[in-house]
This record gives sequence, structure tokens and C-alpha cells, in this order.
Amino acid sequence: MSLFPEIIRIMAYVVGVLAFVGLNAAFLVWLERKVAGHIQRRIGPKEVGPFGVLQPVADGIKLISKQLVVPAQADSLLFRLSPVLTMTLAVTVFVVLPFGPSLVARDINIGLLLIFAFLSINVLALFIGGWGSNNKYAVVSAIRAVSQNVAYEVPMLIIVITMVMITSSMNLNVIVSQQGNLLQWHIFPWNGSILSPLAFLIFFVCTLAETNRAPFDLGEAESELVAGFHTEYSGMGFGLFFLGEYASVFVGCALASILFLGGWQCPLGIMPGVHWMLIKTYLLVFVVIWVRWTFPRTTLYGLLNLSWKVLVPFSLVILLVTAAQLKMPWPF
Amino acid sequence: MMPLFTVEGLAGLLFFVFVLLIILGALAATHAADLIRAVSGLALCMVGVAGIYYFLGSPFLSLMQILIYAGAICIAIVFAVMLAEPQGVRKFRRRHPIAGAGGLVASALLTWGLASLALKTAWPQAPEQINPGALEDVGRAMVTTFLVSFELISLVLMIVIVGALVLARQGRSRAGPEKSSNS
Amino acid sequence: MEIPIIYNSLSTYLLIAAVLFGFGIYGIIKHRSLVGILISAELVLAAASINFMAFNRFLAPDPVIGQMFALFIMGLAAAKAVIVLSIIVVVYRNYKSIDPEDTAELAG
Amino acid sequence: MSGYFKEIYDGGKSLLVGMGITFRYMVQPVVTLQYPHETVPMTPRFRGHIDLACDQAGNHKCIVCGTCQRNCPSGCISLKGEKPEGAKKKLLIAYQLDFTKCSLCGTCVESCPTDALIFSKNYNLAGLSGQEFILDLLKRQEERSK
Amino acid sequence: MVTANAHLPIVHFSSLDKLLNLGRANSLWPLTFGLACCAIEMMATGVARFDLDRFGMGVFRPAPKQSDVMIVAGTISKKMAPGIRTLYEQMPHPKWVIALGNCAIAGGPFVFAGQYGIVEGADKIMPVDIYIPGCPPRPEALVEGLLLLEEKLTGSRRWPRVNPE
Amino acid sequence: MSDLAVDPSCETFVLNMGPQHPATHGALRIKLVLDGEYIVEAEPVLGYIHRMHEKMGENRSYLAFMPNTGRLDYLSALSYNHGYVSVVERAAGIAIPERAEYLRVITVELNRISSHLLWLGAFVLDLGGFTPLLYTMDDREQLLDLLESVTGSRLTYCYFRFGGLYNDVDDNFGPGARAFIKRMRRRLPMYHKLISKNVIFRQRLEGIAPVSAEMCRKYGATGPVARGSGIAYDVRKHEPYSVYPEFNFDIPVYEQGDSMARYLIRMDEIEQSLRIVEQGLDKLPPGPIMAVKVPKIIKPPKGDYYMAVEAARGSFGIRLVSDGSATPYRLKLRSPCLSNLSLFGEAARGLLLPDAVAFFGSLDLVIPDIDR
Amino acid sequence: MKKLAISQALAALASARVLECDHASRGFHLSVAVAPLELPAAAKILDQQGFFIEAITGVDWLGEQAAPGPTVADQAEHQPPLPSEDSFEVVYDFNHFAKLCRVALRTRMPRSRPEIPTISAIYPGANWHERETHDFFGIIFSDHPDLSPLLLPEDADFHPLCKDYKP
Repeated sequence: MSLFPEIIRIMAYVVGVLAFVGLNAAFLVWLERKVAGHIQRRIGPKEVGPFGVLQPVADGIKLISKQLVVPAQADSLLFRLSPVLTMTLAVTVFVVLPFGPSLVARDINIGLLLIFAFLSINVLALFIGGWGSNNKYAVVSAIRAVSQNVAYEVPMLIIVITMVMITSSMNLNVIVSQQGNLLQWHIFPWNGSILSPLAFLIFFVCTLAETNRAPFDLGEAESELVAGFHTEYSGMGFGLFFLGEYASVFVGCALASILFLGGWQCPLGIMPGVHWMLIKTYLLVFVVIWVRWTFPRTTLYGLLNLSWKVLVPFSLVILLVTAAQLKMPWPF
Repeated sequence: MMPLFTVEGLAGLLFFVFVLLIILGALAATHAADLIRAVSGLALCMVGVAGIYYFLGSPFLSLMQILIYAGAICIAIVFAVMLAEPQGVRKFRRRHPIAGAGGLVASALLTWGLASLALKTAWPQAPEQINPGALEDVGRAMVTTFLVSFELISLVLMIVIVGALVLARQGRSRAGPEKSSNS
Repeated sequence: MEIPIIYNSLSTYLLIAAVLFGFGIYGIIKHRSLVGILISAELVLAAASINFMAFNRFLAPDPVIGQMFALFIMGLAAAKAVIVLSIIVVVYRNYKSIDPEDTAELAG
Repeated sequence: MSGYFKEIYDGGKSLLVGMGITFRYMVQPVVTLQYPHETVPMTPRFRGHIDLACDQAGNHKCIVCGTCQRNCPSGCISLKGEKPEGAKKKLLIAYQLDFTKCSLCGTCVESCPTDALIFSKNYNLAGLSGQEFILDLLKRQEERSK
Repeated sequence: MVTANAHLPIVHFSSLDKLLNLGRANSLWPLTFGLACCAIEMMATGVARFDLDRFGMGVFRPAPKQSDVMIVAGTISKKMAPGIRTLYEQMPHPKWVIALGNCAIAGGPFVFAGQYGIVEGADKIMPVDIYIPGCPPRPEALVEGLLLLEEKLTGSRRWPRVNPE
Repeated sequence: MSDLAVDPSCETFVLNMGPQHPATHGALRIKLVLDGEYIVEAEPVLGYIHRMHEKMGENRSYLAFMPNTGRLDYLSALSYNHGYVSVVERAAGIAIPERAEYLRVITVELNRISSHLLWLGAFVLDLGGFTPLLYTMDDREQLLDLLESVTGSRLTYCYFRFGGLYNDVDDNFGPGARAFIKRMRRRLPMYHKLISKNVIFRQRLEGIAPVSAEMCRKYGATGPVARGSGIAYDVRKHEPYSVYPEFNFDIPVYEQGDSMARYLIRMDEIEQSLRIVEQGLDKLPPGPIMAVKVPKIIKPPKGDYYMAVEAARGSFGIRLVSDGSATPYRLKLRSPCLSNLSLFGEAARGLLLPDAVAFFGSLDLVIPDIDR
Repeated sequence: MKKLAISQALAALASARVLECDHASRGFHLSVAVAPLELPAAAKILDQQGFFIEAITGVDWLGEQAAPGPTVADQAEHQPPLPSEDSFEVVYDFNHFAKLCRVALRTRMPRSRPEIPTISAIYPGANWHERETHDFFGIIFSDHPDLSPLLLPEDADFHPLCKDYKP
């Protein structure tokens, strides 16, 4: 086994993933502000660069050059660890996302499992950030974030198990290859489970909740908890949380498009490739942004009710129906 | 000994990193006075253990380790800390130093015993380099050979969930504050 | 630069498991809070799992058995954690403390 | 049970209706007025800080009666007049407005017997020091009449 | 030649500084902090009609740790002054302060002989960079003030000047 | 086991909301004692924006106090202007021409709409919805343009004078106001679709923080808060002043007393105000806008006088004690917000933190009006 | 008729002097003066009749203003006798939600002993108004649960609306 090509490959992937995460965050910041602007009948960033495209760059420069304050009362180890951990986890997950037929950093058999394994630590990172700040708003917010994540991980994993049953694989690339054209996408009821449109909906709602996006942004509820778990973070500490948040939004939407919308496959079955993956994912991200700027925030209780009383029963029904359908294809 | 800049060498380095993670994590888990730090240490340690599993040829298990330990158990502990730890008191008093020293001695003796057992015993040589168990094999074994234990585990989990619910509710009705408001 | 390759021998893994086990026992004795004891107990369980996996990898013919055992241990660990934590919460509600000694004093 | 499903259906529908509304507004033109590039048409009654009015000849009409100074609630007007030798009327030699205390009530403009005061249209004042807004109205008037 | 070489690093630093200032000037995040009447006009500046976000200044942050500009919009009472000072101190460097409205500049109409309740101007408790008079100022004035702050940072103005007359 | 005393202080913690907090809409501090996220005790701490209005009233002439009235409740400044000029006119016995009265009512009602629009946006912002704020502010900007063309200012109006108005409206005002009424009547159903019917919004408001009619009475709450609790109390109908008796409008009343009721009251009030403005424009008589005989320096006879008007947030009252000189002897400003806020502590007990924020928003408070 | 009922009920109090006023020119219907000690009893009567509290105001009658009885002539005669002394007056404004009837309840106390009973037990809304009056005038409402400054800073020890206040 020769070593150097391997090392260069790894380095290339690391650099590529990091660059993509950075660019993605910049693009999403811009997109979010632009879309929010137009929804609100204003322009959004415009004066900084053409169409305001340099706005995220300016923000980045600003955040980097800003003083980083570690509050005196904070647990400085946990406080510093949290943003880095958030960021690292989000980046790690990108390693198994297939952007194209061969454009995947590490095509492993259990990619789906890896994504959920690492995303499940993410909430721990948020928690230690909020706890480490030792600020009451941050602590309350951290507690909220944990309860919310735990509640929504259950229906999300049940849906993912359903999808694994249908595709009988945990390899993301294999899952994508099964969905050659529009008619073979898993979102349609004739491919696998008759309830899969519902499954997609539940998965999408869970993505919103898992990534702490409105209307489930209880963790950073501005009108109640100031800025939530990152109240005490300044400068790049805050910036890393932002990067991490946008990275996980992207991962969530990419997963939805891989599991249900055929990932890098073209709807017409011709010219599959990375562009399709990006188009589908960013369309979903657009919906995420659109939802955010339309609705008010739910309360913790409304959110838990939704999860335990609606999403979990529905996802269990989907699981059972799908299992039945796979074993006895006759009635369907 | 292997040169560092080979695949095997780097893998060896990685192995040391995981061992380091385990030891650091275990140290934090046992030594930190702040419970959240201890939990973070546990999570770190478990990530290290997951790495060890990877070296033992089971990536599936290593991811499960992360998912269940770091993702589920640590979060559950965090939950308990949140529910059970009053906001004001974040640090816990240390146990009496003699207890600590005694524990140190006892555990050192145990470790030494186990280690010497591990090193002194003449383990039979591994039959051959067997292929690591694939995911499908694990799944198949679970519903064939180990069906009874699998069902037992699910039963245990079921009982645990019900039991935990009962316990938590009981606590709430006894000493929980009056929640007369809307719900 | 050279580096010792130790990941191919059974004793390494047993040694790691032993150390982890020792840490766990030490933590159980040392920690003053119930949650801390639970954390240390998880270390002990992890040590056991490592042993199972190592023996399976190096000694057993069937590649699946060790993984099954480790999986079952994980399930048990999760179950144990949940039940212990709910007990802790109840104990806390009643005694306002998660220090085992306080609990003993109050119960007596 | 039917109530449960109806609630979910109604809730979901209300969410979709809301998203429809925001989407419609998103594709409609923006209402933003890009300030430094375009400006709001300012109403003639806009109350900026006060100014001395100019007549055709470019002179102000102040007769230094001091009514504005007396009537100002915040005491931000101070004016000084001087009677030159042989003149009948007092002549204004200084009219200072401390705009940083003004509340734009218009009492001075209203009470001026000769209508010598007007509201300026200075709606976008900003400066690097508070002293900049202690204005010498006489000087401003002279500059404008030039 | 030697002198030229000696100057080189300074030139480098200054161009880096320029870049940093350009970034800062185009991403001034104000603190959500309103005291009185002027706060409403501050809100009005942020919304669709005037849209501060065009200049990248529309990100009103509720936490002082994440904001760059403090817009003191309203009267500062003696009871509030220590709080404002704390907020100012909590903001990480570099930070700027805008005094919006007459009250924040000099106490405005609430100054009278024998007043017991207000601080006569934000600059009595912290350094102020930009003063915007009016009671309350029109939103354009706040935009102008922020552009002036940008001008102060970068040394040049990228926008046309509006002559109101 | 059960006799073990549980110290309640162990589970609670104190959270200081404010003075700088996005949900308090200004410089207000609320000391919350929380058990988890449940509120055990809520105590508003006031005075962070105390601006000595009452002291100033004793220091300056009657006319010179006018600008202050625009800065108490700056969102409905014209109502406060109206209250102040009315009490002085009542004391000094000045009669006002009819055209001036009609214009006062029209502008006050427009101001009430602008106040409710801002409240609506800020309220939804409290609940985490950002976009409606920009829609309502867009409507409000149209209205402010209209009012600015009449009064010359956008916010802190100082438009009324003893005996009449500062100046008459121009010709564009009538068409402009009618255009606004038309626009607003189109927009209101949109707000109902976007906000009132939204399931998340309804869940957060319905049944939250019910305030009983008795509680309103004990605390003296007026305005939309009282009307949301089933009390049909509106100074405009109850104790008619100005030319309000000439107008045909309804007082919306809801019985539930929850946050939703307070929200709906204000939405209905916007509609009613539109009706009043429309009728006012139809009926607007020609004539002078200033009474003929207004003394230059006003010296009301000795005695005390009271005047209440319906401001956007409830009944605003002024008690004027005159000693016969050119300055008031004592000027008491009865702020509706102070009374409305005073019931917060009792009504918020047992609420969740986010519900308390929603409740606080539904009270619609202007902090400088409370602190005066 | 609410006005009649309440004026009769209040007139039953020993120290009360009830005076009807012209609402159009004064803004209230009844002006009722009571002695400080009978204040809670008067408030209780108003409470039973379903009145709500609008505001509480202090007025500082000092020096030349105090001597001749500063309010209009009609009030001088029904004012409880505290003539030529410097005094504080506290005015309670009550109103009724259903029937239009504004009642101004007045009480006077000497400036040297500014102490009157609280009515915050009857009207919890009076709590803040009384605190505010204490802030501004230094009038002590006995048995008030918490007379700490409401609008002034926590450590304020001055009473700015007293006529003899010098900053």
C-alpha cells in the first residue's frame, strides 16, 4: 500500500470539505438574508459587493477580528470546547455525503449510521456551550435544546429505519443509485412504502427541529432567552456556531434529498451529477428559510406535544405499514 | 516498530490517539468535580472506545458505541443532572481524601492484577485472520442464533421505559411543585 | 521516525480494558454523587465490552459473537442508565440531594 | 379521534396558507426606498430645526422681540440684538439654536409676530460631536442668501 | 532604500488594517436596545422602508457580546445609566456608540433647572462616536449616522451625499 | 417519607429580564422567580426611563408642557395631546370650533391605528415571528406619511393647541386618508389569515393568562385589556368627549380574557377606527380651526380638574390642580400602562416563560408612559 | 343611580363631606373628603359598589397656598379642618365600569406627620400608586407591604414633587 497518494487524497478531502462548509455557510447567510428580505418586501444585503454577495465576507472578517471574551463566571474549558466541537461534528458528517456518483470523501457501508452517530453528539456540544457559559439564559436554552433534540430524534430515526428497510442499505450512494429517475424517487408511494410522502414530511419537520431552526428555534428564542446558548459568545465563537448551524441545515436537507429525492440523480434520468444534488438540497434549504420567516415560534410544550402525540405515532404507523408491505406485497 | 509514515505507522499513531482519548476521558470522568465535565469526559472516553472497536474490525459497533453512549446515555445523564442539580450548587464536595486514596489503591491493585493476568496468560494463537463480521451477518445472527437474547433485551428495555416513567411520575406527584396552570 | 505497532496483539486490548476497568472502580469509590457513580459504572461496562470484542477478534472463530455481546451490553447499559437516572431524579425530588451519604442519613 | 385528525389537518392548512402569503409577498416588488440613492419626498410641513426665513431680498425678518426665546419650552433659543446708534429698531447680531435640546414643538414658529422663523428641511443630520448642532442661525441665513 | 524596506511591514499592516476596517464597517451589528421614543424610529429604520440590511447593518443582536454598535435611542435616566455602562463594557472590542436623538446627545427636552432624574447625554457615561440630533430623528438621519460611522472607519464615503434643501 | 419538608427555594432561581431585553420593549426590568420554566413570582421593576414629566408640568407654562404630552406614550401621542388640551380647555373654559374637533378625532384615530399596527408587529415579534412586523410597519409608514403631512412629525406629535389646532390639513389629506382606509381594509383579512388563523399562534395565545373582569377592576386596568375581559368600558362611549357622540362605532368586547382576546380586540379596534375616520372625513365641516378668543397666557381658575380620554392603551387621565397662575400647580398623569402592568405580577404566576412573554406583549405597554 | 347610592353610602362615614360637582366643567361627579383614618372604610364602600381605581395623586399644599384653602370656594367648606397648616392632600380617583360616576376621594394630613393608612389590601392596584406617591412626596402609607421606591432609584431618599424640594 503506497502511502502518499492516500495522504494527499485525505488532505484533499479535508480541504475540500472545509472549503465547502465555509462556502456553504457564506452562501446560506447571504441566501437567508436575501430571501428574508424579499419575503419582507425589502432588498436585503445589497451595497456590499454586487447584490451584496460580499456581505458574508465582511461579516466573517468582522467576526474574526472581534475580541473573544470568555466571561469570568464561565467554565472556560467547556466554553471554548463547545463551538469547536459543534463545528467539527458538522464537518465530519460531510465526509460520507455523496455529492455525485464518485464525489464522496469516504464511501462507507454504514454512512447513514455515521451521520446519526455524529449528529447525536451535536446536542451535547450545544449543551456544554450553554452550561459552560454559566449564564441563566444560556442554561435554560441548553436545557430546551436537549429536550427538543431528544424528542425529535425518535421519529427521525424511526423514519430512517423505514427508509433503510425499503432500500435495504445504509450506504448513501447505494440509496441514491436506486432512484434513477423521477418516478423511482422514494418520496412517491409506489416505491417502497405507500406512506412515504408522509415520511418525507415527518423527516423534514424533524430536520427543522434537530437543526434548531424556526419554528423550533427555542434554543435561541430571542424574545425570551436573549440569544440562547450563545448569549455569552462573541466574535468567532459565535461565528463557529453559525457555521455549524448552517452546515447541519445543509446536512439535514442533503439527507432528505438523498433518502427521498434521489440525491445526485436527475429527475429525467440523464446527466446525473453534483449539480442535481446541490439544486435539490438548496431548494430544501430555501423551504427551511421560507418556513423560518413565516411562522412564529412554538413553545417547548407545543413542540413536545407535536413530537410525542403526532410525529412519533405517525412514524410508527409508517414503520409498521412499510414492514407489512415489504413482507406481504399482495394487498398493495 | 514501524516507520511512522506508512499506512500501518499512521494507523498505529491513530491507535495511540484513541488510547489517549480513553485515558483522558476516563480521567475527566472520574476526577472532574463538575458533573457536566464528567459527562463530557465520559463522551470523550466513549469516542475513544469506539475507535478501539474500529481497530477490532467492527466499524458498525464503533458507530453504535458513539450513537448509544455519546448520543443517548450521555444525554440522559445530562438530563438527570439538569433535573437533579440545583442551579446554585454546581460543584460537589470531594469525598474524604482517605476514601479517594483507598479507591486509588484498590483500583490500582485491580488493574495490576488484571493486567498481569492479561500479559502472563498464554493465549492460544488466533486461528487465522478472520474476516470482520459484516453488518448483514450481525443482523442475521440477531434474529436467528441470538433471537432469545435479542427479545429479552427488548423486553428489558420495554420494562425499563415503563419503570422509568412510573418512577418519574411518582416523584412528580409527591414533591413536584403545583402545576395548576394551563397545559 | 518509528512507532510501535501494538494494535495487532490481544494483550494491548486487554491492558486497555484493565486500565478502563480500574478507572471505573476508582471513580465508583471516589465520586460523591450518584450521577458520578453512574458515569464510572459506564466505564466498567465499556471495559467489559472491549474484552469481549478483543477475544472475539483474536480467539473466536465466529466473527459475530463478540459484536452481539457488545451490542447486548450497550442495550443493558442504556437500560441501566435510564433506570438509575430516573431513580436519581426521584431521590433528588425527595431528598434534594444526589449525594449517596445524604440519602443514607435521611433514610435512617 | 376525528378531532385529532381534524386538528392536524386544520393546523397544517393554516401553515400552508401562511406560507402562501409570504411567498406571494416575496415575488412582489420591494417597498424599500434606497435612501442615499433615492430620497423620500419631504412634506412641506416637515419640522426640521428652525431657520430664519429669507424674504425676496435675502434678508431675515427678525425684529429681536424675544418672543421665541421666552416661549421655548426647553430654552434652546438665545438671541442677541443691538441698537446701533441712531437706528430705530434693534438689529439681530446673534441667533443661536441649541438643537440638541429642541423638541420640535413649533411654539417659536407659531408665536413669532413677524413670521421670521421657518422649519428647515434638514432631515438627515448626523455629526461627530454634539457641539455641531448648536447652530448659528444668523450665519446659516447669511450663507443661504448669498 | 533602507528606509523604504523599513516601511514595508507598516504598509502591510495598514493594508490589513484597511481590510479589517472595511469588513467591520460593512457589518455593523447593532444591539437591540431601545429606551424611548427614538427606539421606534430605530425600528422604523430597520424595517422594509429603509432597510438597514442593505448595508449589512440589519442584524440586530439581542446580546451585547455579539454586537458592534450600541445605538443609544432615548433618554438615559440615572437609574438606567449603570446598566447602559455595563452593556457597553460587555460589548467586545472594537465597539462604537451612536447617540440617537436629542435626549442621548444632551438630555434633550428633559433638561431643566432642578432636574433630578436623567443623565444629560450619553457621552457623560461612555465615549460616543456619532451624534444624530432630532426629536426623534427621521430614519434617514440614522442611516446617515451609520454611513458617517462607516466613513469614520474607512476614511471614505461610498455613497452619494444627500442635500435635503 | 411524605412528611419530609421540601424547601421550595431549592428548585427556584431568579432571572432578571431586562432592563435590556428584547421582550420588554424598552427599559423595564422584570424580576422573575422561576421553577424550571414556570414562573413562581414576577415583579416588574420600574423607573428606568423616569423622565420627570410631572415635575416638568409644575415648572413650565401650560403651553410649554405640550411637547411633553407627545413623549409620554409616544405611540399614540395625539391622544395624549388631546387629553391635555382638553383638560386645559375644560379648566379655562375655552370652546373649540367644530372643524378642529373633527380633525382632532380623525388624527387621533389614525394615530390609534398606527399604534395598534406597531403593537401587532412587536407582539408577533415577541412570539418569534419576524415577518409580520415588517408588513405592519409598511402599513404604518403609509400612515405616518399621512400624519407627517398634517403635523410635521412622525412620532412625537405636538399638533393640538388650546382652542384648536396648529394648522389645518391640506387638500391631499382627505384622498390620502381614504386611500389608506381602502388599503387597510384589504390588509386586515391578510393579517387574519397570516396571524390569527395560524395554528402555532393560536396555540400560544388561546387560554393563556386569563385576566378576569374582577382583576381588571381591582387593578384599574382599562382599554383593550379590560375589554378583552368582558368589560365594555371605553371612555369614548362611556364618558363621551370631543365629537365622539357624532360617530357611529362599536366597542369590541371579548369575554375570554386570554391573550387571544386582547389580540382580537385590537384587531377589531383598527377596523372601528377606520370607520370613525371614514365618517369623520365625510362629515368634516368647513370653518376655522382655532377658537377666536384664546388668551395668550392661559390662567385657569383655582380648583382641580380631571379629564380622561381613550388612548390606544386605555384610559389616560389628567388631574390638573390650578392655583390660578400661568403654571399648573400640580399635574397628575394617569397612565393606562401603569395600571395594566400592575396586574402582570398576579396574572403571570404559574405561566411558562414563553407564555409570560406572550402575555406581556398582549398587554401592549409603552414603558416611558409607565415611568413618566 | 350610582351617584346617589355612593354619595349616600359615603356620607354615612363620620368625617366624610360629600360634594357634587359639575362633570362638564370639573371632570368628576363627586368630591368626597374624608379623614385619613376613615380612608380604608371609604375605599371598602367604593369597592363594594363595584368601582375601580384610576389613580392616586398627592398634592403638596405649602406656604401661602395652604393658608386660604387653595381649592375652589366650594371645597373650602367641606374640607376637614386643617386650615392654616402646611399639608399634603392625597386624591384617589375612582370610576365605575358600567355607570359613569367619577369619585374623587380626598384626604389631608399635616405635612409634619405625613402618614395615612394604605388601601392596597382592598385594591391591589393601589399598591403601585401609593408607592409612587411615597416616592414623590414622602407620604407614608402605613401597613403598605413594600414602600421601596417605584420610579426613583432604589436608594433615592428625596421626594422631588414636594414644593420645597431642592436638587
